Amino acid sequence: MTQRISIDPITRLEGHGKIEIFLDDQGNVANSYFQIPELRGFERFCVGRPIEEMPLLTNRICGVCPEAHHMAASKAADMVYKVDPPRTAKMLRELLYSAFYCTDHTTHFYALGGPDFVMGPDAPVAERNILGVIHKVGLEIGGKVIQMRKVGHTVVEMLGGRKVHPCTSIPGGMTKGITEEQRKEIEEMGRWAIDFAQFSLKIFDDIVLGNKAYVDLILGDIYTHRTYYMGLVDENHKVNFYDGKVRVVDPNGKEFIKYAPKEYTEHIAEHVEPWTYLKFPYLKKIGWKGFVDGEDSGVYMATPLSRLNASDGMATPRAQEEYERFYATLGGKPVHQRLATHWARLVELLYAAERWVELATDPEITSPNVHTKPTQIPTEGIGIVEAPRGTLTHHYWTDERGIVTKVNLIVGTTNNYAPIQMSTHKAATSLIKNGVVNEGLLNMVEMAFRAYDPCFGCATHSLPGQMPLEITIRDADGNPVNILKQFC
Amino acid sequence: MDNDHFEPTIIGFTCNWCSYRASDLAGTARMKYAPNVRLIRLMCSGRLDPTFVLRALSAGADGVMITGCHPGECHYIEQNYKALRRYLLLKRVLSGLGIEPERVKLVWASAAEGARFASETTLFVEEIRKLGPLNWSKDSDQLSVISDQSDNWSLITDNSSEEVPA
Amino acid sequence: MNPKPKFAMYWAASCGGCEIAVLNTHEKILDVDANFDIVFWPVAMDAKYKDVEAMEDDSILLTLFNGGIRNDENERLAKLLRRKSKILVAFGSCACEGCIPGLANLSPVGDIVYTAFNTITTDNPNEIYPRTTVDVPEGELHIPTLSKVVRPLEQVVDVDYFMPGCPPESHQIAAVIDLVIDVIKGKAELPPKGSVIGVGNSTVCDECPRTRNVKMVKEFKRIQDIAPADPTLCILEQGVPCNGPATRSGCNARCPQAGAQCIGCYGPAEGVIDYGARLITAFASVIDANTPEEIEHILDGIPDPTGQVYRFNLAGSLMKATKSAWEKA
Amino acid sequence: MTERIGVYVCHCGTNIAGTVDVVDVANWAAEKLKHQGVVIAREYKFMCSSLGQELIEKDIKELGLTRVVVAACSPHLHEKTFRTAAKNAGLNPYLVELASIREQVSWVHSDKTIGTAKSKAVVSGAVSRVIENAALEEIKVPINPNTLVVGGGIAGIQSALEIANAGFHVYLVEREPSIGGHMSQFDKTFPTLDCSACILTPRMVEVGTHPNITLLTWSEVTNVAGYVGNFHVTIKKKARFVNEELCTGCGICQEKCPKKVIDDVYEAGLGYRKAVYTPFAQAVPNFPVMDKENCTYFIKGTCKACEKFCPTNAIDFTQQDKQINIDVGNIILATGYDLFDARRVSNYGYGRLPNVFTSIEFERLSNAAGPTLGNIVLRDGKTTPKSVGIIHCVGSRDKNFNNYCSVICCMQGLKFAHLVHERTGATVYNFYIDMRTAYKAYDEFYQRVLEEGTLFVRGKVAEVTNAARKESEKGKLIIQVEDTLAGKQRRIPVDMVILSSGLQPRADSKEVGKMFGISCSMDGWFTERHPKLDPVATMTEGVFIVGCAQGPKDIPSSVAQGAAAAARVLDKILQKEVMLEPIKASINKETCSGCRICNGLCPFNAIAYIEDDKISDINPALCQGCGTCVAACPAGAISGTGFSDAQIMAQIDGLLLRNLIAA
Repeated sequence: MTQRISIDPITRLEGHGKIEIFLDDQGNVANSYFQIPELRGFERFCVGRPIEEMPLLTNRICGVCPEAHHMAASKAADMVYKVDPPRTAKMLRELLYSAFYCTDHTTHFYALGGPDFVMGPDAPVAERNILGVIHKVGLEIGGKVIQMRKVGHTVVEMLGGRKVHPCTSIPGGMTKGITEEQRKEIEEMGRWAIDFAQFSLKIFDDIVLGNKAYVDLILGDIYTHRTYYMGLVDENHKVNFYDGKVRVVDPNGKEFIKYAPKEYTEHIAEHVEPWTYLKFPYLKKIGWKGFVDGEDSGVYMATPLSRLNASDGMATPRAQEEYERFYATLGGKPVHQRLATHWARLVELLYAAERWVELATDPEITSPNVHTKPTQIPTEGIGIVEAPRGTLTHHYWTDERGIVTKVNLIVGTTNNYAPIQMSTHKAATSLIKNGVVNEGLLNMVEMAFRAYDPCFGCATHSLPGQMPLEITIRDADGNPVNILKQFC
Repeated sequence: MDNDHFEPTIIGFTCNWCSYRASDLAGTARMKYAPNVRLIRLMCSGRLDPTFVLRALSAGADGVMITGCHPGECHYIEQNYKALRRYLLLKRVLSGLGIEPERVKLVWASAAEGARFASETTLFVEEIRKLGPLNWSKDSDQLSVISDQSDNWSLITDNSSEEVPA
Repeated sequence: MNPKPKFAMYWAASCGGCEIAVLNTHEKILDVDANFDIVFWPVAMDAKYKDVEAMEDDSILLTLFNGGIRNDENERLAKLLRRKSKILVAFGSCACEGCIPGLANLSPVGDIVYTAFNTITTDNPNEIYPRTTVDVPEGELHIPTLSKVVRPLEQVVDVDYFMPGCPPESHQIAAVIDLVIDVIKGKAELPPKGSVIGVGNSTVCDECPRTRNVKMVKEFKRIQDIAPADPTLCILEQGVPCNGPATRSGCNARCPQAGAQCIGCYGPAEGVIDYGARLITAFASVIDANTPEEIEHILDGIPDPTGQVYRFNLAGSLMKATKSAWEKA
Repeated sequence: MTERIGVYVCHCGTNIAGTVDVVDVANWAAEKLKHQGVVIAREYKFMCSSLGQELIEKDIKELGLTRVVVAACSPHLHEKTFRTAAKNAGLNPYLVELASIREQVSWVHSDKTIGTAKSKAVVSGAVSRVIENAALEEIKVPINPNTLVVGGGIAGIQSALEIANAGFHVYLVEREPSIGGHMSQFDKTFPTLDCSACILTPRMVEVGTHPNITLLTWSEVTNVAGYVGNFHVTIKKKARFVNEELCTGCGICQEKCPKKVIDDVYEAGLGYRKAVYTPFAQAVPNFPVMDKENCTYFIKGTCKACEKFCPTNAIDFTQQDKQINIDVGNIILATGYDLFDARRVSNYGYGRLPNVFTSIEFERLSNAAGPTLGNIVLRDGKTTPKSVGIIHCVGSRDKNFNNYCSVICCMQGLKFAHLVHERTGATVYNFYIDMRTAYKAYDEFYQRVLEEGTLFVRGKVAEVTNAARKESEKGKLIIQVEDTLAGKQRRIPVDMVILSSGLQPRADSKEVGKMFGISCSMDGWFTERHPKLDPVATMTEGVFIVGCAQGPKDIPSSVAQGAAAAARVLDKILQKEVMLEPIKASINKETCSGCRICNGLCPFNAIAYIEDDKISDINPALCQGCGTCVAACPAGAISGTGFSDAQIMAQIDGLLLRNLIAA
């Protein structure tokens, strides 16, 4: 008689994803399933809409990272019209995007990842959230965090027209430029962001790296998967969020492939399971081998950690230093421990802030030349950017009027669906033995989970934000014998 | 349902100055025409708000007939042109909603054209009869019974495989 | 002192932008924390569904519900929160009128699933589609049922207030929070049930600084044809179909001020029955032609009329969905 | 509050009861529409009868009805009747709705089951609607007693004199230097053949001297603002270069003026006038005008002969156009017609073949005061024609030109035939499609001309040519025609051809119509309020149309209309104020966004944009209640009384019986 364990977000009844673990007769894990129970169907209803609306409609895939969709869709739309936006337009887009990165990484580190470390893994659940952090360390950090989100969103609004779901990026460039006054303001805020990023890394040093328990936690095998790593890199193989080629390194850190956006279909495919609404992307050249890691499995990861693994460094000085320190501390590339992602995220935060100032101080940033009028007959276009939660691919086909006829979207978190499934599976198997369920299970799963910063709002364009997690352990008759809950 | 035995329900909008008088004339002249159209008198076809058409269609009408003065003969000088512009855009939106644009028809009829009003009405009823019932209200009324949807779900997956575009 | 009133915020089929918008009120969050006992808010803290179920009916003073009703579970939770909440607010465009996900109502839900699992990168030779109940070697798995059409909250439960916007502007959210806090302190009255809150009482043009003249359009254009648009002249007069004239004010005409057309996320104006109808007459009224041929030619300049006028509002419109969406499934 | 509604179903004898089970309809309404507030539903033989009306009045009083639905005939017939009844019983008349189950049902359907069912739906629609009806009050507007008459032809003259004689002031505006219009160019008028000048001149003089008439010739209306009772009119008085105060009309200036000009207007190009001229001897006013284009002084800068010889120094070369603003309460348009340009029918050869004449040319030829002193001669100015062909329907009743019948051409053709016969004894042929001699003494005139020996050929002339085929045709105009009575082709050689050309709307009638806020038919004639029952009024309160501006007609009809319009105007003046239908649009200042989409929609200029408040506003007096702006407002900020969204939406639901589902 099989015993079933539902690791189930309280959102079971909200339709926000759940994990089913089946035990065999010995009470060991027979199998586990991580299910995504919703689908909004952007691939279907974007068809029939004008291409210039894609940056506006696909925004609504995810309110956490609409900027990523706005950019990917605009870049695809540029290609649809075979139009190359003026340099200033591209810089404005990347400037907007860098500011967004700062807020997003900040939100995740402090509101979602941070609490574990700041409050300590054993702190009462109800306090392990941004408010808890503020309550504990007071506005010293809280105020800074709020300030960071504020300046970031101020820039997003200045350039994108709105704080959430920007509207200014269109086929051929931007709808408007910026004035010198705005530029000054933006530069100032950027410099503040750099300080904030360094301050955040300092906190990480003090609280995490300074504490052996945490370091062991990070390096623990339970959070280790040897997979392929994906990330967008510039011509010097430095990390870039807005543009470049997609580079994939194998579990040994060797370059496996590097492709231009338009070649993505040769390299990526998506596996389907009937028990979930979300697909499992994998490396085509290797193929789908199931939920296993190693060189022979097509499973790859796309997160801040993977971006660092897939690159040869950061394009800005301070971030480069941190990059080097990162690998020095963790024993060289590639780093397979998922929890290191939190640190990698802060390195990216610093890079984003530096890039922000770089762009804000470019003499051409205030040029009024922000749009190139499309003249070619629209056909097909692909746009790829690095969303905070993974490589984001938008692909559109249009008729000669620029009306979308077909859509393909491979969204940030989706890239990590298989790894997440694997991590949770690994956590489960290592912690459930002979029917005995270790109390630490929840905590372990939760932390494995959160490292990916899974955003299922993106995923199937269905599930928003982070997922509160609840584990229900049922006896053979399916009656709950134990319920453990945690926000994750 | 067999369309020959289907009696369409149609809402007709008339202009107070021309088409409504045309229908009066048809009456006075005892001209016989299809009984399926129920008329609403407006002061001018320019008063026709697309909301009226959408309401009628969503509330059970199978078709909507809009009538007004001939171009150039509007009693308010030129308002029937505004009706025409609206009508043409409305039809485009309707076809986007999967509604045959033929279900909404604009007919010009002057106060003197009772015969035309009668024949156009009968003609339109036949056109709608061919199209069959719209059934919008029936469908949209029963929405939120969860069990229904579960049943529907199995259908969905079946349907979808049939719907492979060639 | 008596306990703080309870506050809940929940997302159904939404993108999370509403939550971000609330977080973007920045310090205001602390006011909420100070004045409310936040009992349920998945994005920001541990949320105990069982506790919600255990609560007495009407025991939550204020629930902000965002997201549309896409599946049976969304619907169940909508009904639960309605029961538990004294004041239920349809928060954001999805809950108010279906928003962009409501465009799904343009096709049968079966097509949506089919399309998603037959994309160019999908490896699906055996035509596998998700099913609500699946047998796996170890047992049976369940996922929720997608409903035939996306529905705004109001079509599922009784709603006290509507707060439109995709997402609602943070300054409007802050204002509403202040209001509710004042109400708690007895310093203010609640608006009449059914009111649209956190909005202006006119449409976007009212807040748009661009100059407007009598409008006569000989040719409709698309934003990439005129960008960068004349920053001082009405966008619609420049030929681009701007939804501003028919869209509820309250956002400070953000998009027009940013050189883009209004796409209508704040929904219809006070008392309007069908948003799309208002736009149909708005655009038709500015067409400068009298012959069917000329008019049709000008209309060709609006390549996606249905999407143009129902972009955010389809699920909340009179027709709600396309014919095929009703018939299939 | 829930309304108390009374429903009254009329048998109209058997008109309705024959095809509709009125009893069933009444019972159905009483039962099925109870939840909507129907407290009583009766059927009665003739609701419009005094007994029927009393029935309603009694119920309103005794049952305290707040709404009334009468299911009977078309509202155009008895809406007023029942509204008045309601008013008498103290209920606001606009809370009454008529459900037309006669014109809409019983008269157009035969099956009683269907008729009864449809009647129920129609009644249900009316009940749902009447609940949403609002109590309305008619709008009172004071009337300015002055009147503007535009056009000094016989119709305009008639209107002006009628009103002036009644003691009210009239401004008569005429584009040409003199009043008189086309009639002043004629020699004789059919059918009585009395001399046109003899009957017209006294009327012209009366106008010129009338204390209640301000005559503004050589002037044009340039702008009209305001509304019934309160029109503000701007008039351009073109410079005459003759001081009207000083001029005595002695005519010396014309005598002395060295510059001869072909007179295309009055003499139809057949005669000459001077650069300074009065169009004709009996002109009113008789001050001359200076024709700037041709005056030697204006061209060369020297001459001034007129100035030198003018005994009263009335010549004033410095005169400028003047703008005159007047306020009037009513406007009569008597702008007349243009003559169809015979050149367009090229196969009739006018302009190519010298001896083809137009009707107006012939009028001048035959006029004793004309260029030939009434001698009917060929272009050479001396030869008297021995044979003359008169072609009817030139440009009329012809798909290629005008579809309509120009009404006067037949009688005109006959008149010409008579004059030719009388003055030259020539053989006269009349070529006609149909002979139309309606009205008093017209056909008698036809008979007379027949007796005079004029030859009539029934058939549309194919061609007029000078290409002779045989000796007898040499030097003649040959008329090629199919004689449809004899059923054979004919070639008839004549010396002179007269084209009885038709009438058409003024070239600028569309613009003029727009300026005065009235519409034109597809042909271009001004549209009357009702073709039968209201022929001189228009859709715009206070603007009337008379004479040929409204459509082709002869002198008697024009005069009759002139008088009719005058009577309508006097009626308004004497009422001192008019009642306007309270069906109006209004803008909610709170919700108007000032998008200005409505601004371009109102042909009556009732919508104005207020820059300061950045919103639009509607002038209720100018609003004609068409409701176009109501339907157009994207913000739903414009509402319309009488036909509100709520009323129409409710009626839709009612007609579809959704109101029953709701119950």
